[in-house]
Amino acid sequence: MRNEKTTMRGVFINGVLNENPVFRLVLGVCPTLASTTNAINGLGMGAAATFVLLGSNIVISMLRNFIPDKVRIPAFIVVISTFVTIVQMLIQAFVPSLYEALGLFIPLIVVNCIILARAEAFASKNSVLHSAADGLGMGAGFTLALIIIGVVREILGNGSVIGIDVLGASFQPMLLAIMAPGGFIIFGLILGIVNSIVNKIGKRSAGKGAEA
Amino acid sequence: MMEFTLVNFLLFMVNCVLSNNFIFSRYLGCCPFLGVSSKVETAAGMGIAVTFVMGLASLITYTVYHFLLVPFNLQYLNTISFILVIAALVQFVEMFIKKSIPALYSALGIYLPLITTNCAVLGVTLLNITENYNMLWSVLNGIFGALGFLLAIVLMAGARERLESSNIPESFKGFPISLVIAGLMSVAFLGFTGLVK
Amino acid sequence: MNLRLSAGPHFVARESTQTLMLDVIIALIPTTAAGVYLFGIRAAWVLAISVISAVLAEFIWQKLAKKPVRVSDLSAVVTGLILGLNMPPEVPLWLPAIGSFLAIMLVKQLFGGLGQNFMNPALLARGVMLVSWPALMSVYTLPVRVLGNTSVEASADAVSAATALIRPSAYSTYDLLIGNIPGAIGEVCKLAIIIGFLYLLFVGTISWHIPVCFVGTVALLSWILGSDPLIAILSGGVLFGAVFMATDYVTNPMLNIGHIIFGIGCGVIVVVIRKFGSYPEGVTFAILIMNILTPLIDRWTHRRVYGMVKKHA
Amino acid sequence: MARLSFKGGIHPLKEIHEGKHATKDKGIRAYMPEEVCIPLDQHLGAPSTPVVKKGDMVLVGQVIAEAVGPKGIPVHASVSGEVTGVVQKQLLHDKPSTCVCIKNDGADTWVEHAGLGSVETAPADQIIPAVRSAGICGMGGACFPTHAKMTLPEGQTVDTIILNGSECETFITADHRLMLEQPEQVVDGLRAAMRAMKVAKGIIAIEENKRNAYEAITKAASAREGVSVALLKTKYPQGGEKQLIHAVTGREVPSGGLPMHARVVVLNVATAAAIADAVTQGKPLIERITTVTGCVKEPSNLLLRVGTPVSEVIAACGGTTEEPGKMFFGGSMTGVALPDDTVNVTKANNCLVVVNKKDAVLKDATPCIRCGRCVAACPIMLNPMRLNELCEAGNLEEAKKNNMMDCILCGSCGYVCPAKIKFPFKEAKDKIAARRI
Repeated sequence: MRNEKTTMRGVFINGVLNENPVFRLVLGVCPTLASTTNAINGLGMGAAATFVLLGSNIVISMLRNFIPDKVRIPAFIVVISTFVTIVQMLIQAFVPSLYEALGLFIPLIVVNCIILARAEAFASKNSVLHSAADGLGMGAGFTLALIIIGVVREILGNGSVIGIDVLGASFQPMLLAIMAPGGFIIFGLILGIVNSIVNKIGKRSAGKGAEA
Repeated sequence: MMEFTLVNFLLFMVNCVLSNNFIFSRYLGCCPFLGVSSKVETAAGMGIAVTFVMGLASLITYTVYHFLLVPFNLQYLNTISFILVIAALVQFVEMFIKKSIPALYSALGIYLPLITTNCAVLGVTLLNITENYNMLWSVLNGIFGALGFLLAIVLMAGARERLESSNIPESFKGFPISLVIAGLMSVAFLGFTGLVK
Repeated sequence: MNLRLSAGPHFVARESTQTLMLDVIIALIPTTAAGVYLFGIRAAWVLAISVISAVLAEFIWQKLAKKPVRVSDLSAVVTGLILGLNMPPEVPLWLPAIGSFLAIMLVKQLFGGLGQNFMNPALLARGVMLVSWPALMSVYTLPVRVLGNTSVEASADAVSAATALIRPSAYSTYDLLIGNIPGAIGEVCKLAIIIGFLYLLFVGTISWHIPVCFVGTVALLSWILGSDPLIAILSGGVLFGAVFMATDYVTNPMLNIGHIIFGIGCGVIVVVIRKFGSYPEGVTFAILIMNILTPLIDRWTHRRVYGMVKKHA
Repeated sequence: MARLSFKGGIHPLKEIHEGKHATKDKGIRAYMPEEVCIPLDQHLGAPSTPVVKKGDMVLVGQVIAEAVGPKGIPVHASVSGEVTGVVQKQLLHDKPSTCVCIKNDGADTWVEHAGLGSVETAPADQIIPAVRSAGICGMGGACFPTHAKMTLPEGQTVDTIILNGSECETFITADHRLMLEQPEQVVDGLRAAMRAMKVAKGIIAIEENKRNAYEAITKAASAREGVSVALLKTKYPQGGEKQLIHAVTGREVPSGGLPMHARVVVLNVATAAAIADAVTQGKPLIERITTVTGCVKEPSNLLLRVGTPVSEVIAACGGTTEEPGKMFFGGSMTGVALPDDTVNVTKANNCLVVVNKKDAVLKDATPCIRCGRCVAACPIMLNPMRLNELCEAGNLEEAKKNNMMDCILCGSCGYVCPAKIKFPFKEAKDKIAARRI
């Protein structure tokens, strides 16, 4: 176990699967719900958050020996919000449609618990490279989750995937899926299904362990 | 800019609390909504603490934005300055209440640190700017938005208390079922759509 | 000698969950019959599909979850029937099926089955369908047959028409009462609903508090706001909602004082939504909102327990 | 006269007239058993100590066991004859009871006994000792020693004695017949108790489904000092002490308190009749009226000697009409089921119901549908639904906070429940009491 964690690949995989911030840790619920009305928005939010995670993890890891313990949380917040401001300007300049769609939730990446939690729990204790891997892994896990939820909501609510109509003209989309209630319900259902899959895998591996 | 009249005031309140509820239709403040809603008392405590902070934060960030950032043309620094203001404010409020009103502190104290990362607080301050509210409406937006949050979290806690001993499938206990509850409640709140035209 | 040992009570009331559900079904017979008469075979199909789907959904869930199959308690039949009666007669037939599955699986069984759901399954499913497929759920047509002497002309080929809620002047009070109007299958014939209500009162399945407070509040508030209170009651889904949906045991308060608050609350929200909201009818959402408030109403309306008094010296 | 009542409650077995139809017009009939087996722990409190041994000859009314402790009462032989053994027998308690078994010689020879004179003239301070030595305990079911109930702690006063003639439990007609056939006896007992306790006011409370008993008692009570009669609505549990006090006086017994804390003492009408016997004739309590009903050939109100085995009681009613599936002492709401027919009748057994195989089977519990019927029925204003949830979850602490200990175990919630839930409140109360949570 320890070996796996210390390799960079292990750190990355951990972020995507075992400690998937959305499905396993249930962090960042607000952006998850707000950005998954379709797969593209989910991808966009995921990419933005990944960028901030990667940047803040690297910088905080570099500065970890210089920041006094007492002011570390404000310092983290300054670093994170700097990256958020950068990403906000980049999106505004290059993908204005995404900027419109995500709106308020881009600056709100600052208070996305995932980022502060990784800064506190990982980047402030580990080397720059590991922290970068962690940032990428967590970001990828976040993005993956958003895309999954986004695809489900988009199919149900619009009959399309990434904007491409897949269910034909006779399909009557269920508008609720892309409205606020649908976000909560579909996220909840997917989370429950993921939990039951994880429980099953957990039982199976526990069974195997017992046999061995 | 809306004129301040009784009708506008009431419409604004209904809009913030019911039609455009922070939780049920804007997805703001979901983390504490899901995390601190297992008991009605604690949920109410959290909601009251948030109301307090959101009102104050709206006032201070309005001042900071219009009297500090705008004159120096530093509007793009709003996110970073607002979050620092909120963090400092929460710290200050915590210290102040601890010293002056110990009874209130023992009731609300534990919720205060959690509020810094409540995206509803930062969210409302940023909304005040994009909606171009003046100082009065900004503060009201903060307070009514928070009252909407209070309503949502107390309703949620009521439902969760009731479902405490329910036979919910194992994998759905906790966050998943809470999200579904929030979704079902949010369906009901859709009935208030369009109350304010 | 082989005697049973058990604690009292050794004899209990005959009433069971099943008989209560059966009473509701019996009370729905006049409404169902009127709906099928007025809207024809199409309405019968909608009702049949929603009932069968609800029972099927319950059966499938209980089988898959390896729980005892309790379809025979008839609660799924009631849910399916009420859901079907809440639909316009011309909905595509896949809609009642989806509605029933949502009602049973998402709202009822996911929360632990009968008695555990905190919102009324049929109502929530209707709410979901109203916001998901607004166009399909608001195609109201004139009855294919009319009852009695009326100026309303029946139309066999599904002519859309505005509901009485939108154009009350088009219909006489007689038409509103007897159901010669466009509307959801079960909501149009008020007379049948009232017969059902009296039956439920007579057999003691429900008490008067919720329906009377609900309807009374709607009438009073509508009158205050300048509408005809009789039309306010007879033109939409208020009666059906007040008698058959607001009275769902599982999702309304425990005490009579709670029932009164619940009924008044429903009435106020209905009038507010009708008058100010973007949906023409607010019965579904009003009852759902009060369902959500029910745990809090129960919390704040408790009785003084006997003996919680000071001791006499 | 206005019918008095309490809040909540139910009307059990209304469709079959509370099960009382079969026996309410049957006169009291005495039955003499072949053999009796008298438990020494019938009353609440320490069991009495036997003073006879196998082979002894005893007379009716002779003391066979002496009182232990200030609250104890003696036990008397109910028939004359030879003691066939002092045995341990498993009855309805958790542990086996010590019983004195006597073979009846059929002579019914009484031990010498003398009373204190009329209830109006007997020396007031000798009444309570007479009640104690007559071995009287509450005959409504609980069998709390009556002399202890009549002896108030220092500083405690009461101003009213209520005689409980409501007989709200199903099937039972024993008190009904007693009040109808021996109204003077009942009123005498009340007067004796009033004089002994120096209480000026005595009220006899009777449910309106016993109109003729109400009339008989009213007649007997007229011109008696301080005695009045109250007519109660037919409703269960009208005869529960707390409900009765509330209905008759409008007072409430404080939570965790006793009737005397509402300045009231409640006695059963049969107990009062026994008091009258003890005071006027010095007769100990050795027999009682018991209603025997259900699937027996001849439902009756029998005057039974204490210790008569159930098998003999059933035989005295012509045997059973169907194979019994269940038997219980008391009414159907709170009655205690019997393991077999070898159990013996005690001073507290006012009724024996024999149930056929079909009716003995109760439906299984299904999920609660929150209909609120239990909440409406609870005479204590508890929320049985919530308490059941808490008990099921093992959260007794929370149950206690929700007034679990105020539950009077009347069974109204279980009766009305359409989901047929078996509310586990007795176990919960026992556990809470044992753990002292």
